[in-house]
Amino acid sequence: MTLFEKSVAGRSAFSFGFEEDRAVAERYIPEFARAAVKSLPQVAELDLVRHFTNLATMNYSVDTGFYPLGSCTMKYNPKINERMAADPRLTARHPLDDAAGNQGILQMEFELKESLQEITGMDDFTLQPACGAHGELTGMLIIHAYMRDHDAKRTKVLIPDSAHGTNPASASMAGFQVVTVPSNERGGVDMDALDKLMDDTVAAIMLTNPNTVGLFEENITRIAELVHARGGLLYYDGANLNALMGLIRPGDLGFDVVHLNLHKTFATPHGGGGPGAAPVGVKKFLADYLPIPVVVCRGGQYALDENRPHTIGRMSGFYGNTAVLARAYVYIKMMGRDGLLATSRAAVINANYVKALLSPYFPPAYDRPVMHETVLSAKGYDKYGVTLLDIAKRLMDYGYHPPTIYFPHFPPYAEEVMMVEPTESESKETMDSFCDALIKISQEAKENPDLLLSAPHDTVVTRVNETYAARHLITSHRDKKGT
Amino acid sequence: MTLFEKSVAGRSAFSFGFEEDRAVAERYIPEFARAAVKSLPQVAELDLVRHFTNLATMNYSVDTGFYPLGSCTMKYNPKINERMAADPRLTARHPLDDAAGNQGILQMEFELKESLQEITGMDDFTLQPACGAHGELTGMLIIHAYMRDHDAKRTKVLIPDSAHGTNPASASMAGFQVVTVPSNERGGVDMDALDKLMDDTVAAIMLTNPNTVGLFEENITRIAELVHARGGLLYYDGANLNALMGLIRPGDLGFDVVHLNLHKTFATPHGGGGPGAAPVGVKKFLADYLPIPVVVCRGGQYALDENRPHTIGRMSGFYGNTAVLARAYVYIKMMGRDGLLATSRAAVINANYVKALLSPYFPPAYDRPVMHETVLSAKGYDKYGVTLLDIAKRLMDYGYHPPTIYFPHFPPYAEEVMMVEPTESESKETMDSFCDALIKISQEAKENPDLLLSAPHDTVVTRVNETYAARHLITSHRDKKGT
Amino acid sequence: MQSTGRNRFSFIPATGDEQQAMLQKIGLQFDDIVKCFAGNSCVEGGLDLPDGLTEDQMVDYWDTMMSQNSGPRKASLLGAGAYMHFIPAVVPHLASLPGFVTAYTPYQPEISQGTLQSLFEFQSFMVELTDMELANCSMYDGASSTAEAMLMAHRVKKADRVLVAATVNPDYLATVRTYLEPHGIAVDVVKMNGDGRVSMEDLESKLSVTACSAVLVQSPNYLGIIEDLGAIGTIVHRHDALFVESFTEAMALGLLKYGVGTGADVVVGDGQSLGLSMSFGGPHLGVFATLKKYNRDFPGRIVGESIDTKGRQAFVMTLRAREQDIRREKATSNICSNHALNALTAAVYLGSVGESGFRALACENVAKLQKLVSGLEATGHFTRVFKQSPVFNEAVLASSIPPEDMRSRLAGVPVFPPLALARGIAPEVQGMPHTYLICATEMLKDSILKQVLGALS
Amino acid sequence: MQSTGRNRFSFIPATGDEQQAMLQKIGLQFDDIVKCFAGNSCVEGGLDLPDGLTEDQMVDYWDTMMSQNSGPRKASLLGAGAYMHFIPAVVPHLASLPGFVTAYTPYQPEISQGTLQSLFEFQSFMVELTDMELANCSMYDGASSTAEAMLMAHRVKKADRVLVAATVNPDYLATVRTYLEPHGIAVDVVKMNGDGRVSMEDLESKLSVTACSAVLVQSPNYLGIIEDLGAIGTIVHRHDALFVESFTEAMALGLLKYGVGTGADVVVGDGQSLGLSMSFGGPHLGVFATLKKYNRDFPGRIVGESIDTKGRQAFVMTLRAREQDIRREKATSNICSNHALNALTAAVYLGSVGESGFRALACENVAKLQKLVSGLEATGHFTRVFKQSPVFNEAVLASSIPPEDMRSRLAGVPVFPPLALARGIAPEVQGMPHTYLICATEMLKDSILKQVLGALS
Repeated sequence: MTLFEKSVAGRSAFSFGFEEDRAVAERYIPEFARAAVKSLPQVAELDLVRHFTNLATMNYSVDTGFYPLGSCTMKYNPKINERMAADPRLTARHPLDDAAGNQGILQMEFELKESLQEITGMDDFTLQPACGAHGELTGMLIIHAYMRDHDAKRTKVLIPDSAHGTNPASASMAGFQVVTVPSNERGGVDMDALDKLMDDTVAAIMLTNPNTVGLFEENITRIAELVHARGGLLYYDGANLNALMGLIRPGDLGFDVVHLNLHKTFATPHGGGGPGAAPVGVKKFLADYLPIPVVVCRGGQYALDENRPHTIGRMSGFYGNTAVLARAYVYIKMMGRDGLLATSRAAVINANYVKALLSPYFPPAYDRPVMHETVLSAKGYDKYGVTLLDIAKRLMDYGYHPPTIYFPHFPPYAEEVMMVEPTESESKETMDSFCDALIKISQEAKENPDLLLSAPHDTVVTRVNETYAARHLITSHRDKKGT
Repeated sequence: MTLFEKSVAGRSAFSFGFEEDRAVAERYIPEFARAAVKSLPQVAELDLVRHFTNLATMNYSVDTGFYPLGSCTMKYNPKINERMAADPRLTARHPLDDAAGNQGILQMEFELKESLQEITGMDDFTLQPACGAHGELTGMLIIHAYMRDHDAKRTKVLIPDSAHGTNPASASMAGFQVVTVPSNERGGVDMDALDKLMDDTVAAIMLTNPNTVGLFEENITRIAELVHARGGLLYYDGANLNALMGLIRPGDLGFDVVHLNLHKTFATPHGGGGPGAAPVGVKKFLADYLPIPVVVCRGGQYALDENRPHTIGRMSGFYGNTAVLARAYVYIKMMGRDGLLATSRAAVINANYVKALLSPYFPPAYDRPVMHETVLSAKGYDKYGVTLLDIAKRLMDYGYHPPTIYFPHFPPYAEEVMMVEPTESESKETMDSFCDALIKISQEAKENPDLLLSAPHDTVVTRVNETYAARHLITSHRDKKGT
Repeated sequence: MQSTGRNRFSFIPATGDEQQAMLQKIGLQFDDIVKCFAGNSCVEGGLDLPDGLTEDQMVDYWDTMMSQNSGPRKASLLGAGAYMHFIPAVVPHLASLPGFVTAYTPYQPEISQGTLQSLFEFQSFMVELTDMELANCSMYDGASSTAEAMLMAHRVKKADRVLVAATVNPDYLATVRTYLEPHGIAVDVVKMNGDGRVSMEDLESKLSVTACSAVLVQSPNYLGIIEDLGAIGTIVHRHDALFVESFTEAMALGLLKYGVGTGADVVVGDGQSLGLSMSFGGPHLGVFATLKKYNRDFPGRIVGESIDTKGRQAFVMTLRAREQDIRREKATSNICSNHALNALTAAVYLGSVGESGFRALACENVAKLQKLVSGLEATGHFTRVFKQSPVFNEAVLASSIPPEDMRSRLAGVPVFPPLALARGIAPEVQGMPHTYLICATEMLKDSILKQVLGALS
Repeated sequence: MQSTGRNRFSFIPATGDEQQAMLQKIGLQFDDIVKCFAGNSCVEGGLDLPDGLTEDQMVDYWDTMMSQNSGPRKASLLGAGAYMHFIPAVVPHLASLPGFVTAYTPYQPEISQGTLQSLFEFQSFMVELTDMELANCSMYDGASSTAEAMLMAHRVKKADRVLVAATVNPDYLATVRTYLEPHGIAVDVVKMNGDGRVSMEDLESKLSVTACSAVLVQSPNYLGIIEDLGAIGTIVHRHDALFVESFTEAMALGLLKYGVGTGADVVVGDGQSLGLSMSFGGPHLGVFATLKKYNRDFPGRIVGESIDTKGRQAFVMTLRAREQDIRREKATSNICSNHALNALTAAVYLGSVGESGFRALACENVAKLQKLVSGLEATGHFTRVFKQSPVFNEAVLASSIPPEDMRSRLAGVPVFPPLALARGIAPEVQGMPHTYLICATEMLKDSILKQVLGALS
């Protein structure tokens, strides 16, 4: 039951020291005042608390269980980050107040920028983008602006078929024409295809590395040389940076632009779908194009620099998701140089361990060591009449969130693959139990496929009818009322 | 699985900027240092978070559901109270620091004391007792000390048979001999019995009013006159004050000592069994006996007065549960005069409403209007082979905490009674649904008693074997290990 | 390659022994795994970052750093896109429950009903408040959702030109330009009238030149003034463009008309005022509401009501075919993660203040600004510009006090000083060369107002 | 009798209409119900209390009031029963989950496993740390649990006399006296030696006079000094009394010997140091641990492991027959509500710092005090009293600086000044007439220590 349906006229969960002053609207806003919004719910404070507290318990979450979501990096969100980010000296600051009054926040942002530069090997950063896709758009707009100034005929962007959907969408939104590059039989970029496609109309190639199958791009050096030699730029999608910290830096590999998902690699919470934050780093020759403002330090004073004539402009109203940046900042400060390396090391070991445990039941497409995640196939199970979706849903009954399924989309992964990413946060016992559950389910598939087909059983709702939702399109209380 | 069983050697959920300095113990504490405590659990931070977050979801709580617990007053705990009580200007203050540095806290305590005086009609208060039973002990010690000084032969205390068990236990702990006063057929004190028992060896009578059946003591004025006339004092157990605020004041009724359960009437959270707080109020002639220190205001400065020669002494190390007092203070400030009256009004209406709905199925022992709670009988259900316990357990399957059952113990309530207290926090819908559930269960009792006998079914564990627990007496991890 | 980071043990459960055991199961050493990928390109000598801090060290470091910010403020004369409102304790309490905070995007509806239902409720609130038919479950902030609205209009209407009122928040305008620039869509600005509102004449005339995909108007506009959206909507529709209504101050939704009744095709804005702290500008909350006829065109995610296999009410993300993970470069937007937790927060806030509270708050904001303006005018150092135009909780005042003075005079008052407007935004009033955009909300209690007026007299 | 309180609607859901409907169902008017009980004794004119404050007004009022306290402190030289330690963020986060905070006492185990299991874990921690066999699931604080221990000893041994070391915290002693006084139990004090520890000779001699139920010794004692519990235990048992070991500083449990190995019958103390804030003295946490042979005698509640009807592990309150709700005046104590949430907090804290962390913290406390004492002695204004006696994190220093000076010198340093001891508690050291009980914990970082020493040089 929604909050709207729990409404009883006359109730209220909050009172202010004033009542509605009807005369105000009549006196000051004679003709523009709307009628009262009669349809907002009216509930007492306890009703409100119970409503949302019970909703919260209906969610799976990192704090209650394991999310083996490939490419999503659902790691632990340290509680100290939340405490720091709730500091009123940050939350209660107005973004347009004098820089002199915000030196603490600006210092934090500047130090974060410097850390990200060091971690990625890039020369400058904007902290403004609100999430990964926003970061991609920012990065692609920078490349677009650069090419407009230097080589305007470059209007295409190359994107591997293994890429996350945001890559082509972002490139397209930045005004580029998207050209898909096929993968080779080892899961990397097909070099011959690249050679053919990489001409003087191509502005850049967008790569995720390790790619979305958890494999490092073996030919990255050759790709970088080829693209650069033919006048293109390299864009690095940082979705999978969790595997690389302290090991490899995208900047050193030849990437010109990177975006990072702070809510993946740097432990800020996902919040059921944001807010995230996705700083974008660039090599020096692109720094002038960064969106304004940019945090700078001049003579020991921190400031927001808006005077950047080549800037692509603004990506949002203010300077980015400061409270999210703060969490990532605290995480990086606490991990330090060795901690970040230990993180990637543990993430890689964990992924290979899960792969080793599950391979006999769900074979990997390529038998190579993976980095921070592994793609496994459930193709053989169709003979029992069950799909990967059924296996995934059944995992919920065992208390696990399913892995990422049916992604990536390219051959040989086009069907029935799951992508498992344990992250460094998970203990050996958790991984062991999770793998045990999957192995048990693989048995159940043979012996009692109905158990999978009707799964999940132990959740607050069973499988939800997506067609019904699309057909009826009830997306608000007003739709329900039919008014 | 307990945290101890989740331990893996070498893990840690927290690091300090120092390691164990073994030399320290050897150098400064050569002979008194124990061996390392090898058996504490070692877990990572995420393991710790998941462990306790999942435990929290295994609890029923006010924020997730309705607690119709008679006599316990499980009302809503406003979130603003928690915010105020978490203020570091309170939580981080050392109790022994100069009063000059604690004027804010002392002002809060002084204002709370004044409010409680006004609400109860008493002349002075101590805020020190840590919970109801501690308050009772404090109050009885005050009476004990007073009688020692004035009439030392008075060594008995009269307590109605309907009283909560803490009353006799506290009186006994305060050095009194307990004499039980029977109830009359209307649920009140048997006046004839009282007349017989009230002699010059009796120091006081302890009363809860409204009493534990939710009934107001009709003869309270006569009782007060009788007890006072024969040299005794009246003690008021404030467990049920929630019914009376703004309506009746125990001080006006003739009570000499009262204790209040701030975690009942004044909305501080129960915390799964404390901490609570139970200020004790007295009439002027007993004020010198209050435990030290007492918060006072002299010349606009707040202070803790320890110089009180007649004091019973100290009831605890410092001054009481300040952070709990703060929550009650905020509650009283926000409710104000009219809000407190509205609270008792709503509590009384709600209890009578529930009584009206349930009476046809679970008859009340006396058909009188009740105050804030109602006692109902499930006696007739034994013919279906089910007990009140079974009905109570079955309520859990409907999503409700059972009411208080098998209490009070005195006839005609000796068996199969439940005490329902909705409090003012609950909405009409919640009460309606709860009563519907009980009515459905009364049907189930007839049609399918096994459903009740095996209840609850939908909880994380089914009925727990109390005999097993008492026989095996495993009360720590060490017992489990058998070491 | 042995790690020694002090904190690794808090956030990384695996001990050295366990990692050895796992590597044994894998059948490789860690260096072998790395070599498979990285060859010899490992970061030479490790990252040049300091050692990790322990939690207690972190708290000290943070505390020292944050104490460099100026002290706490009880109210703000500064608005211009970020507003200081009272946040009931219940709002952060509920919005910080771990089940909400640490959950993933609700792709698996069976174990995500908490997020899904709360987003459905957020959408319901937005539909009611904007008076539109369909609201998505959030965008990043007001500026970027405004930009997305213009892109949507372009997808629908295809004309490579849009009009933006000169009275729109300049940072919103800048964001719109950034988003539209690579598509070659011209952004023309419609002039402001002497009353601080968009010029109907200029709008009519600019619409008549060539086709436009959209007209963007903000109300209250950057100068705090309420635009006549209904009248503008009529003109826009006459010229077959989409009418995009934008707002920076969501509190205005409680009192002003938006949406269907004023001819809007899209209503976009920033929801920060709905229970979110300003947080130095983010994360805020993008609101995006539109008409059902655009249900294949709008950006962002949306939750729909459905049923499970047992016929029980259940919520699920719907209209997914528009999205990037399915349509890739042909998606309606690249948006993936949005600001779900902030949408939840807004839903809790609106549930808390309720129908009458939200209306009362809106009225109080209007009244507080009027009180502030009268008080300032009474000092003789201020006079309202655009005197005849209705305002919500912000207004432009001319003043004899220069910005540096303004700041120093208010130094002892716990308020953020008002925004000094650049020359040219508002007409100069004789004898008062400085102009300020001044904001008042319910936070400006009488005691603080008195201090403000005292400092500026 | 119509209520008009502004806030009633937030915390009281029923509207006037609903209450009318309910009264109709009841068949009475509210005034009729009240008359049934109260007759005409209703409070004339209502309570003399101010009108209720709204939440925003409350926040302002609170803020003004609390700003009368002095500023934040980063460390404390003040101990004496309340200690300032670092609290990891995870501790309050978990301990404030609504499932713990707003739950009732776990009488219904099927829906209270969260509280029950966490209390079982708390008991397990206490058993390990005190090295005893049985720990209850909390008392109120150190002083009252110490008093309850003495009452228990009296129940067991029946002798109407107990001995308390002169070195016990005077507030604990006062509490013991309050609890024992009505029972006519004599409380005799055992003298202190010149080394600041309890006198074995006086103990032996006082035990020899008449039978005693218990001997109470605290370690570290009020002067911060570690008592020789093992040696005392031997003496106590020779005279057939119960040996009650008490502590005020739970951090010492990580490094010092208590319990079975030192002959304890009961170990009691205050657990505030285990992740709880000082909160101006409460709520703290009473620890009570004893031997299994007293399992019918000890006060307070205890959780045991059991099984449910399906044989699954389940926890439940056990040994309930001792308690007040069953035995009434014959109960082992009147204790009902205890400090369950604080016991949970302590369990989270100990789970967080872990085995090695807790030990390291204890060592750091010892080391920090030594560093502080050396530093103070080096100023020439301080000298340690009881130099030869081992201390944990508190020590007595004689000083030439009078208390008023001490306070004013430290005014600019963010620490609580040390406790000035009353004359006679410690011997005077020539030329240094003032004595202080000075505490150092891990919070006294080097930078603050430097400031302290600078201010006192």
